[in-house]
Amino acid sequence: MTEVFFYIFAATVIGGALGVVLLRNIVHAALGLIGSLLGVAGIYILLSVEFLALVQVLIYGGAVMVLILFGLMLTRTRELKENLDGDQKPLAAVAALVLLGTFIAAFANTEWPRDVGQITTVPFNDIGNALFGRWAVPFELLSGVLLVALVGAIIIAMQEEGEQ
Amino acid sequence: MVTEQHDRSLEVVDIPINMGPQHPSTHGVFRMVLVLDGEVCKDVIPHIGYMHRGGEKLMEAMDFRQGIGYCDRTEYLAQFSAELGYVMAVERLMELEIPDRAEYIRVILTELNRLSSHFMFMGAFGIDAGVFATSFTYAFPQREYIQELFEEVTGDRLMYAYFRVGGLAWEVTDNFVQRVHEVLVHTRQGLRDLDELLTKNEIFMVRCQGIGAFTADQAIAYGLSGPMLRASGVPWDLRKDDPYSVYDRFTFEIPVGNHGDVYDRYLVRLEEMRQSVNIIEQALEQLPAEGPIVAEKLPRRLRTPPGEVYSKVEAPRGEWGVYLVSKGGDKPYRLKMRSPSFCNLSALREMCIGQFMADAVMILGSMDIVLCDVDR
Amino acid sequence: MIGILRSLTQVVRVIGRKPVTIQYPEVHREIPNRDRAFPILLWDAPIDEPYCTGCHACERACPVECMTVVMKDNPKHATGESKRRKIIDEFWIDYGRCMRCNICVEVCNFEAIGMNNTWAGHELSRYDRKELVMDLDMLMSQSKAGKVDPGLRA
Amino acid sequence: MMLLAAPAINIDNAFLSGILGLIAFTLVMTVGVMYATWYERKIVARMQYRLGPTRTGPFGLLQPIADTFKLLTKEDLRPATADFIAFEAAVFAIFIPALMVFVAVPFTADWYISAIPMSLLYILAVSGLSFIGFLLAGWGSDNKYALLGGMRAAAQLISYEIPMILALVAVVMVTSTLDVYQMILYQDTVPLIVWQPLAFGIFLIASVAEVERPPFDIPTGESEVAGGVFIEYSGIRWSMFQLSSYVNMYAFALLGAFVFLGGWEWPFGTDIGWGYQLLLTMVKMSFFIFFYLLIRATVPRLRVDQLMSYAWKVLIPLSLYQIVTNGFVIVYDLPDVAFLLFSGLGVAALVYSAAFIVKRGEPRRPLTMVPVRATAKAAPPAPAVAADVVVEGAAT
Repeated sequence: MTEVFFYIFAATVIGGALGVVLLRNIVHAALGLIGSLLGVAGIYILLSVEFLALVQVLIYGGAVMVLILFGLMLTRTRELKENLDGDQKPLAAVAALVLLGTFIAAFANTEWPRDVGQITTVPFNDIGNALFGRWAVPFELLSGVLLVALVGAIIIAMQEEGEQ
Repeated sequence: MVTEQHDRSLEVVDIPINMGPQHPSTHGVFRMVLVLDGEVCKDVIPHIGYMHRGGEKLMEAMDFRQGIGYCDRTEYLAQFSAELGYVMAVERLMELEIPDRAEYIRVILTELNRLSSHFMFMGAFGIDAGVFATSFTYAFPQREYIQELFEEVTGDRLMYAYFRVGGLAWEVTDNFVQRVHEVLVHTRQGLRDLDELLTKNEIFMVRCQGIGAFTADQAIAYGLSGPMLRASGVPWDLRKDDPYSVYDRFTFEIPVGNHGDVYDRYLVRLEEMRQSVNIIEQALEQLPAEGPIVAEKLPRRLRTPPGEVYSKVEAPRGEWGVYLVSKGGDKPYRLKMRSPSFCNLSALREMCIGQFMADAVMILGSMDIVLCDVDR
Repeated sequence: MIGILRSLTQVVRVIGRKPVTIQYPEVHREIPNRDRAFPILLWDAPIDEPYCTGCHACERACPVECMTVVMKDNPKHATGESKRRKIIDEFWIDYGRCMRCNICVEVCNFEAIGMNNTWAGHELSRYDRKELVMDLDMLMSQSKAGKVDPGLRA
Repeated sequence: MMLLAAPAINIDNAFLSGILGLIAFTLVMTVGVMYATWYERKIVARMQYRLGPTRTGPFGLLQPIADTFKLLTKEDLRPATADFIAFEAAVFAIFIPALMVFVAVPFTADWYISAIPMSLLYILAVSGLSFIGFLLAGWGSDNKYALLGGMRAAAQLISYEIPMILALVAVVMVTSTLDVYQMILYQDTVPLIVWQPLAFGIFLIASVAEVERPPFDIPTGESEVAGGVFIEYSGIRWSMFQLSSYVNMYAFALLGAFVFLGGWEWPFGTDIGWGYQLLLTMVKMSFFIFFYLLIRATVPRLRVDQLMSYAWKVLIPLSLYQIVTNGFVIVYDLPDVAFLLFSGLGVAALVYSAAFIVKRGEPRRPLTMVPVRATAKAAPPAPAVAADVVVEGAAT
């Protein structure tokens, strides 16, 4: 039964990802992205990391997607008729191939845990303790960076308003 | 494969939104095009004329009695004021002397009409502000009592055709004074209800205050009148400054706003209703118990001498004026109505620019327009 | 917050009050005697004929020209039963046009037309506006049956 | 694994019981929502001097069924220029998350669809997904009112999710669990509304905004955007929107009843039967529902910028204050009363904030009254008429 769900989620992830790349309508592509992200959340659940799954839904499915959709819908995407491919297509293909090769190499060289059937669950409390205990300094640094970004965004937005 | 070069800079587009003629908050078949930058109005283009029936021209083809019915239909929320303005114009041309009793009944009914019209405003304005019809249902039952009184007296709920040249169409009912007192009990309750519901409500205040503010100079420049003008701080009321009928026999107060915004217009109307109750009570005390209700020596067929006259009354929405030119005979040669709704509406664009879309709705609501009156 | 609480108490207080709803089709509000719905013709019961002589006064006075009047010689005048020399032959009122201004009643010299002050005068919805053009029988039927007592005359 | 109908039937298969529970639940919820509309119409009518539905059946009890049939048989319109996928998907994108929330809700001590260890997080995560539907509906309808409404809805949902989550985080700090079930058990003696009144207040306000009911109904504001995102929807699709909005209302009312009012635990404990527990849950839930109805009938709609500034300038700082003070109390191991003390101070600030948002610019001056004196002589007075008329039905 679990396998069936795994394949369903996997198909959702891959199908959504393909949709992002292939669909012409940019909002439909964003919808594909949502499907893909939610599929990932489903796979997390199958791996018994509910916390990660829920956070995935909350952050990616919720907050990040809203920004993307907002941006896409408020710009006049439907009138965007021109071809999005440039004349750098061959270069892009080369880059993509290199990336793919790197991924495959990394995949092959990683030492995976032997027993796939056994899932080691990480208690939610441990994550919290690690985040605020051992990794407290990087965590705070990161939030400082985010705060700076936030303030910067506000300043830019205020400037634009003032110019008008 | 090279695509055409296009401008990479972000192009900001304003959204024109068509509001009306079937939008729930345009108070009839009014249409405006809002040019929105996000939620803020950059421009407002009002479109009127959906209700235009050529009322003025129609009335030129009718004798003076027939025209009264069209006054009702033009200002269908303040019918008695409209009738009074028209009837007074003809009376001035004919130099008629109106009996006291008729004048008092006219004042009582006109002030009751002001109450019913302002009740309508209170209800609709609450809906514009987003109260789920509660203000409406507080105002309307009380308005209904007034309507019932009108129906008992005139025979019709809306199109009274009761004020006639020279007086009134017929005598009031026997228990008229008592009935008015009964109605006033309900009116006071309605005023209390609405006052409690809206006036001090913080959300209502924050929605109204500072919105669509006009200074006294602006208001005069735009030719505003009535509560709109008084809210801007100009103590101009025709009942005080150019007393007609028997208004110079009453003591009352005229509320004048100090900020000129939507909230002041609401407060002015609320206070005006209290003053109307006050005037009605005084009029009921002074009302002669008996006496004629129609001027003496009134010919059966009304004919005016040639001449022109402008008569104006303080209608609930402002100055309702009738300009009448007669070349003799039983029909007006030219008739022009100065309708308060139309003149007040002209300030809409100026008030709305720079405000939020939701505020534009509130501003339009605070004008309390009657579309039939605007288009005629 | 105090203002909002005042609003809330006001609303809660109203729950205890009596609703004003009238359950219309079952309960008819009492309409005053002066109520004017639409003009109808009155029936002179003792002589068993309409009061209307077809003099065209109302037709001329009507602001919206909703009336059409045709008169004829009164057959009962010849037999001496009636004093009316002329009598109404055909009478149409387009209720869809009538603006209920009461002028026709005021100009009538014979008190032959009156405003309907019963609920029947208000409940006139039709599927076709042509059906709103009332002919003599329809205008007369209520008065003939003695159901109308027009209250207001001027 | 518990089943929705656990007291009655026992099914071992987790998937089967889950699916059965969901199906049963959807049906129950649909009927429940139908009668929520009836209840709402009746109550709001009485607040407005009206009677509400009376025609269909006794007290208009069949009105929801009549409405349902009307909506189901209505012509289902889609604008020709609407985006097919977005327009159709939007309905489900709102409907499914609304119902999915109930998977983790423990109606009684042993009556729930699935025991999720982090059920609070699950409820918040899933209910937060509905904005996608609003955005899609707004954009896909190809209508400017809908677009405006969709943007307002998304912005509002995102903004009010933050104070809501922060307020619940404060509660989580007190109970030190993310499981709604455990939180209910925590309140066996004192409900959390006593220790955390500020968090409760913030939750109450934010939940009104999350279910988009007045005064926070600006995405669908009838007098402004004339229905907002729902403007192009009709028939079954429109009724699905309405259904999910009411289901959301139920969800937040239940969440509030569980997290702040002690759910089925307080004050009788878990020993009473599941029937009483269910009743207790319903009673507590209906407090919230009544509150929603009451303010719907009373309060005007906020403007969109005021809505945003209320969330960001008032609710979020206050919820952060609640978290910080809770941290103090927990770290320094102060007695529980300290929770109440700090939180109560916050509530005072919250009450004051309503007056705070009003303040703009110069202070208000009251109306100036210009007196008018009678100049002419009055007519001879009329004979005295009883002025103190008592009218039936006019309250004092």
